[in-house]
Amino acid sequence: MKVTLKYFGQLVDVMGNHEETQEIDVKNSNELLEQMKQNNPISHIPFQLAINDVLIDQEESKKLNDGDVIALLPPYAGG
Amino acid sequence: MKVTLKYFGQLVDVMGNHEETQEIDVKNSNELLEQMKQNNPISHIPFQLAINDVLIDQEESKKLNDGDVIALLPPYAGG
Amino acid sequence: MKKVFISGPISSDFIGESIAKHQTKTSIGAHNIFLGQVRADEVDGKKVAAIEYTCYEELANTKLHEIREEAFEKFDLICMHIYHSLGTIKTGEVCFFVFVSAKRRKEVYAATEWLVNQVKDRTPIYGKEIFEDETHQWKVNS
Amino acid sequence: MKKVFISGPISSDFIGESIAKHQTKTSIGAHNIFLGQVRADEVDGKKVAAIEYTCYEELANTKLHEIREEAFEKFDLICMHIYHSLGTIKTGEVCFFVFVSAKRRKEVYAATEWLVNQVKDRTPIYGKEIFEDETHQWKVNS
Repeated sequence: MKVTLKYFGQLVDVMGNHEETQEIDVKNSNELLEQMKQNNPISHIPFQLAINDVLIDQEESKKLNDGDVIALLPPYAGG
Repeated sequence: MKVTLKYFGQLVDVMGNHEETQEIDVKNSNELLEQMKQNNPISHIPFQLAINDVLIDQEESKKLNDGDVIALLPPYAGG
Repeated sequence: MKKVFISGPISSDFIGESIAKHQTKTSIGAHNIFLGQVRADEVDGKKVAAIEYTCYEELANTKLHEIREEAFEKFDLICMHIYHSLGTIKTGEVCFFVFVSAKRRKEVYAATEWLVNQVKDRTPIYGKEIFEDETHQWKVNS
Repeated sequence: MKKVFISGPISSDFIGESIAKHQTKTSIGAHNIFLGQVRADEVDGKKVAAIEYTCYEELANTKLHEIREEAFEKFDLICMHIYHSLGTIKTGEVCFFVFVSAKRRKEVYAATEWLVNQVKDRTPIYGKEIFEDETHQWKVNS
């Protein structure tokens, strides 16, 4: 299925862009997280996922659907 | 001896003015305090004394001199 | 001796300008500001219209100087300003302005609270609460 | 949903005007304001010249709404405002403005500190510290 990945903070530098559409072959958020931590140059950066603007708890694994917008969020640094 | 008495807060209302010069017949601040609490309409109002702009501790008794400026200070209400 | 007492209300422009003056101090990371505003309290069906502030200025300045020195010892501050109104301040107007600046935010909250309490407890300032019908009562700090 | 994000620095005029707007609310007796100012920190001999703030605005607004609701439950407040800059904020400029108002002063200090911490911890905002030589590093909150 096709999803949109949005990058924030340091991940923008590492991934080289803010947003990209990507074909993925996983069923849920945990599988996606697993795959990203292995295949990407981002394995050393801690981050959380949000799917369609909703933050995903580290313990839960959410089913992914075609067209989902998935945000990768490193630790916040506001203020 | 002659001293200047300065009134603040509620004491201005009770004494009818801000400041007055008065002949007093006491030696120190404790005697003055004693006399004021008895003779004046201010016996029900708590106040501290300052002599020549210096606050007098309740426990100490300060010698009074001719020309002293004595301030009568009810509890503060700033802010 | 820094000037603390201001005749009349403390305007929002004055507060804005005080903030602007700190923008050249680039070691500051956090400001904390306390503002006291005159409240339209109701007492026995009568509404406060204004507070008339007076003070024993010589002693007040001595005490405020002591408070400043102690604050700089107690807290890791870069800047500190205290302003208090004298004269008649109408409800809704600001009569008390405490402004604290530090490198990091951690220290500023406690410093502001401490300063506000010290000024209230140790500075000979008096407030006459004037009601809408022009009667008055003397303000008592709780 | 209240508007929190401001493009560019938060000016002292804006802060002054926010204060002025509260002068009609005569039940307020105490305001507390926190301001975050961009600091010219030095890292390995290089000086920070600005911070470029970005955020994940949809999620940030949801989180800020939650924080507001919780604050009104936790503290006895009359008003509360939160503003945060986006874009490039130079050293000395204000990027974060938390404004809390209550009947009495007691509650405002803790409310301000709580709000500042919640916004920092729960809102997806990012800061890129840009050095004078145009290199950068990503800001990390301590």
